[in-house]
Amino acid sequence: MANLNVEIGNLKLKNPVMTASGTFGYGEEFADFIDLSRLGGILVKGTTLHHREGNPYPRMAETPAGMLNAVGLQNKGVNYFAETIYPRICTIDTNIIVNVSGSTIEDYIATAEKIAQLEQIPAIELNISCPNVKEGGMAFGTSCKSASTVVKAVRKVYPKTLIVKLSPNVTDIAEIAKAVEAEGADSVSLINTLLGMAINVKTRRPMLSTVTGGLSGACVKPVALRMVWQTCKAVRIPVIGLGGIMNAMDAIEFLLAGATAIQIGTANFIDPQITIKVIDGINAYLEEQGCDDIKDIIGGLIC
Amino acid sequence: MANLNVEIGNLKLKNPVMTASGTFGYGEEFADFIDLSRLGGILVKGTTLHHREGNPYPRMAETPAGMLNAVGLQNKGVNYFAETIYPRICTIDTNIIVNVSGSTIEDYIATAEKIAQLEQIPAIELNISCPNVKEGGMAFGTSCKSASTVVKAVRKVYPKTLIVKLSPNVTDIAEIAKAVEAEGADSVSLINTLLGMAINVKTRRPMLSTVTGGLSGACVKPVALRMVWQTCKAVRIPVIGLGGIMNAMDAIEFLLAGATAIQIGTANFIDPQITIKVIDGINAYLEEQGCDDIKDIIGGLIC
Amino acid sequence: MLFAQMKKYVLDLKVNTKTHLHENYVLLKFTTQNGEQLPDMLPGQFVEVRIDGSPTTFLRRPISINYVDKKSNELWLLIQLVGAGTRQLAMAEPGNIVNMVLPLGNSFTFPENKRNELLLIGGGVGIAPMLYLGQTLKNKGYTPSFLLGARSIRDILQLKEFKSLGETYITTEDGSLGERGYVTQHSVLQKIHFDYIYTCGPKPMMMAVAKYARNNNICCEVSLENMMACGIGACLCCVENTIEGHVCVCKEGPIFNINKLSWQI
Amino acid sequence: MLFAQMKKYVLDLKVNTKTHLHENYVLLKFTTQNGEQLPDMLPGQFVEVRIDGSPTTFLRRPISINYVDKKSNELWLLIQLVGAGTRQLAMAEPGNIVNMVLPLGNSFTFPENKRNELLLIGGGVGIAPMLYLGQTLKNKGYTPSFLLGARSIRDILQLKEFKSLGETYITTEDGSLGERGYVTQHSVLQKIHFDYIYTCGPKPMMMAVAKYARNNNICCEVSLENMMACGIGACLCCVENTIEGHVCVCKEGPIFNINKLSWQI
Ligand SMILES: Cc1cc2nc3c(=O)[nH]c(=O)nc-3n(C[C@H](O)[C@H](O)[C@H](O)COP(=O)(O)OP(=O)(O)OC[C@H]3O[C@@H](n4cnc5c(N)ncnc54)[C@H](O)[C@@H]3O)c2cc1C
Ligand SMILES: Cc1cc2nc3c(=O)[nH]c(=O)nc-3n(C[C@H](O)[C@H](O)[C@H](O)COP(=O)(O)OP(=O)(O)OC[C@H]3O[C@@H](n4cnc5c(N)ncnc54)[C@H](O)[C@@H]3O)c2cc1C
Ligand SMILES: Cc1cc2nc3c(=O)[nH]c(=O)nc-3n(C[C@H](O)[C@H](O)[C@H](O)COP(=O)(O)O)c2cc1C
Ligand SMILES: Cc1cc2nc3c(=O)[nH]c(=O)nc-3n(C[C@H](O)[C@H](O)[C@H](O)COP(=O)(O)O)c2cc1C
Ligand code: FES
Ligand code: FES
Repeated sequence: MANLNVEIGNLKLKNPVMTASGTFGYGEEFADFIDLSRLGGILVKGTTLHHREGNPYPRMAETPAGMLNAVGLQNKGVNYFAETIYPRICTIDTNIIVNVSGSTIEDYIATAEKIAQLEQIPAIELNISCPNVKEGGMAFGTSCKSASTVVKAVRKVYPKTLIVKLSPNVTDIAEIAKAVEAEGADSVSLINTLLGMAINVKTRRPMLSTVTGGLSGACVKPVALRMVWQTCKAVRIPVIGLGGIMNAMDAIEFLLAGATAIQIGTANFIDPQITIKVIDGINAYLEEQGCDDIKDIIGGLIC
Repeated sequence: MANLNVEIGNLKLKNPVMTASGTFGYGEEFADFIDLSRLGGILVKGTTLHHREGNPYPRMAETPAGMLNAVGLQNKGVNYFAETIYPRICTIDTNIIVNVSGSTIEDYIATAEKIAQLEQIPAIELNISCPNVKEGGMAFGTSCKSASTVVKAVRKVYPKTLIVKLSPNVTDIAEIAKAVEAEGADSVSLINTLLGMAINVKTRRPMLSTVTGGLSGACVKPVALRMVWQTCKAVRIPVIGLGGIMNAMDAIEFLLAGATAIQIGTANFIDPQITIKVIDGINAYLEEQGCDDIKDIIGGLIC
Repeated sequence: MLFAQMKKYVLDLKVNTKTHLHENYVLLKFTTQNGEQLPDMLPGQFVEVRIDGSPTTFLRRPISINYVDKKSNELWLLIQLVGAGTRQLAMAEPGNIVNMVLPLGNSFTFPENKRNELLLIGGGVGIAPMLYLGQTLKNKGYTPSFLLGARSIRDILQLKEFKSLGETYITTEDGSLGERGYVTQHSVLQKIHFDYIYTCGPKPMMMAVAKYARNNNICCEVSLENMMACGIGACLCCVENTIEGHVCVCKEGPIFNINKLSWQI
Repeated sequence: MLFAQMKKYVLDLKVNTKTHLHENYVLLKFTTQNGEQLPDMLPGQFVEVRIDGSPTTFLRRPISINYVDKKSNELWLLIQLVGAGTRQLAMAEPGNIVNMVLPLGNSFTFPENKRNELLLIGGGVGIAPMLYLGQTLKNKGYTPSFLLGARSIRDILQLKEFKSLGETYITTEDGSLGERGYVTQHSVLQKIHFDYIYTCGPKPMMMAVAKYARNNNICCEVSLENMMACGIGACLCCVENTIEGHVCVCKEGPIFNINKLSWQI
């Protein structure tokens, strides 16, 4: 068994495999299928200051090797999370990280402050890239200036590990990564969903109630991997790679490109046990390649 | 048989189905498979002022529901095109449109001027979005300012229909479309390829000699469709939609989103007769829907 | 509404038999590979099937539990061929392995009074969950009746099985079997006062049934469909608007009491 | 090098027979659906096969023409199972339809002098085009010899067919058949002076053969592989570096005279 430990800021992961926010519920939903304590971390659902009903139905459409979603940050708000969900999940022996979303800087700050008080939550992932809500944060993630502003504000009130989740719907993602690094982010995670769309030609209506939605799944992997590679070259903080990881080989591509850890999203829907298979697959690859430490392959792309 | 005629500037197309540059050679390669004169138009290979060898091998990798390419504008230069290829293809009874690429504004101007002299070429498609060449134009396509500059310069020397092909690797494609519209472009076509990457985990090397390359095929359709829809709302000139069109229903989605015409690229590799099937499929759809003119569905999305 | 907190499994099940009931419907009977007992499943629950070999099918497909035969240790799925995924699934042959996540969702609830008159209304492929529900009700000592609706006689499926479980009424749109018309027009609704109605079928049909039930003060549960990605309440893609806000059809449903829904009926 | 300007077709061919030559190799024999004559094809040409039913296979797969049996109107493809695409193709059963674009690429050229000593060297699945080439040469009045190389006796395929066409020499890496070692180490190369060598196989093998040929002033043609998207010269994805610059393996190849290549040998 190779050493799979990695670090993201002060965060210690037993292995680089985490689950992506919005695709793994609060972890509990998968407890019947896998031993959650084997995961490097669980990114729980996007959490906002106040309760949100999310977008109207329909919220999902299948696309070639992927899917569009327009959930729109449905959640019961940070207080409900802290009071009802947190006590239930805080005993899971892995890193539980809260994905924090907002429509205003004040929202982000207030939510982050609340989460900071939860002892068993070692990190937040600041979602400045949700494409499914009018003021859902994507606007923050599409310019260096607004990304800096929100990260700076949250950094002041949030002392633990601060991960910033970047939007791929930009001309130069590495620039934005540099901007948030400069404001004290401990890590960046990328990519959130690509903005996409689908039409039902019979009804001539959009497949999603919001017309456009977020594209995820295997189809986005080439774009995600490219962005992770570009970002890893641009920043010194650890990068968490995600987008279209469907199996261990996909995960290894992200690690070779320089990601310190990875997240698995849509693949959980197709195989609820995929996270464990990816952990085992990474280990098998390391043994095959004669490596005894995951760090031997992180950033190991030869080019 | 419904009326399928559409117009792009002064260009009259017998139907909205064209082939995408770089995926259909000079048309001749497909003459054994289909009647080329049935096409609305043929966009020939990216043509530059001087001969280009393109990128080293390997230039292609398969991805989920798509492919990456890094051809890098291999072509024999505009003079060779004018002297050797043009005479061979100018008799095909369809619109032959040259995709013009360059690394400098001067290159674009010189190439456009040469093509302007070829009587049977009614239009050019200005490629300011090739991701596979260091100075291959993508830089021009990623900011409003540089896009305006090159379009303005070419507009001065090119009196016929000027189509500008936009890059999807930007934060706001509609802004760029508006900028080139303001400089006198007759139409915009989108999308060119998304910048992507793939790694061979066994060798730990990139799958492409250039590390990153252009993603095309079914996987990009949701992103392409979204960008076409956004652009159609932003400009008044006709929009040509492409990216991942694999069948008639895909094409109709683009038309409903507002595209006046569409192009088929990667799908030609999988089915060399796909263009004809798409034309027939659009016609069948119109009949099913009780429309006798393609214009009844262009922009017909209900939302 | 009972929220079934049952353990879920990812299982590779083997096709035992396949029957083409009709060119558009296939009945697949599955069993475990090594003779282990199938997990407990409740009527109204569904499974998420992985479709291998269909290039255009990315996500799993939700399919209702049509029947669980405890004796032969079989799970039955009744599949209507609508798109690439269901067509590919229908190509499975005896011996083939199909991967499923199961059992998912809540289930139908049962009245306290075993003497209640119960009507199970199925339309089209919506009859699927009614068979297992009918059998379960009968096992528990209830007396279910069935009302099946379809376009024509050819689309009335598993009639023999339904008849063996209780009185079975039929409507077809073309009158080729039973009474002509829609289920809500069947004369039995005038003759018998039902205390409970369970229904599954096309949404317009279920809405008509729900309206009838509401107008006649009948307790009514419907089985809803929705576009699903995860099937286990993790992604929040499959919401229905209820009086309690957006809830997931895959987890808090697919069975809903009509009083909970915000349907305009 | 002859550039074959032959008409190309998109055809739905029917699997006539399938033979598992070995767990990793399948021989598929195809014919037309309605008895029409197969188009003319030349040795060295290939087909682009569409793979249906493999979710991970997006593009067609290039496969050499192994043999064309004019009498039975059959096209043979010899397939090595390497990834999802070839594995899916190998699951085709007699009667199944497979879509192909053919014939593609140029072909091997023939020496003027029919008395020339010709050696056809195939390594692994690279023997595939050698069978049709051997038959064609024999039909034209040449006397081809064959040198087949593989890891072990199990990997030597279609030996009977080769033997029926000419003298056949063998090397295996483990010595389980023929001489132990690589093809370029076979003793026949010391004994007979060949005028022409045709070769197809793994690149290191072809480079070794090319080097031997160059050192001994033997005319040599190799069949190259490359990642292909279109297979018809339209996309420029499949280039090989030659003394004339980048040329497409799918159109100006796959057969190249070694003097045209810029191999460092
Ligand atoms: C709880 C539940 C139980 C069901 N039970 C049955 C059953 O017992 N028998 C049966 O034949 N069908 C059942 N369905 C419907 C079945 O899931 C769809 O017919 C199937 O997903 C279509 O897939 P396809 O690939 O064949 O068609 P596609 O071409 O993918 O789609 C055809 C239509 O099917 C629907 N659909 C597609 N994907 C999904 C999805 N992931 N979730 C929900 N709907 C989708 C859409 O309305 C779409 O327009 C059930 C659906 C749900 C939600
Ligand atoms: C001109 C030519 C003739 C060939 N003749 C034969 C033959 O007669 N029999 C035979 O078994 N194989 C032949 N091959 C090789 C065959 O094309 C590959 O083995 C096949 O494409 C692999 O597909 P896959 O999906 O099974 O594997 P994948 O998992 O997709 O890939 C495995 C490896 O196959 C290669 N490959 C994949 N896709 C392509 C592609 N589109 N073009 C070229 N190479 C690719 C790559 O090196 C890749 O690493 C030939 C290739 C070429 C170019
Ligand atoms: C249904 C769904 C809901 C999502 N919700 C969130 C969310 O609340 N917050 C967030 O940052 N990302 C969210 N995402 C994005 C994922 O976390 C991830 O960035 C994206 O799906 C790409 O990874 P994948 O291809 O592995 O799924 C969601 C994705 C899906 C599919
Ligand atoms: C092999 C290949 C070569 C291409 N070459 C060019 C080119 O020379 N000029 C250009 O503007 N676009 C080029 N493109 C982009 C296509 O024209 C098209 O914009 C893109 O592939 C998206 O469409 P599709 O998904 O239908 O292929 C190329 C694409 C491919 C796959
Ligand atoms: S399908 Fe994911 S929550 Fe219902
Ligand atoms: S594969 Fe397209 S040019 Fe050779």
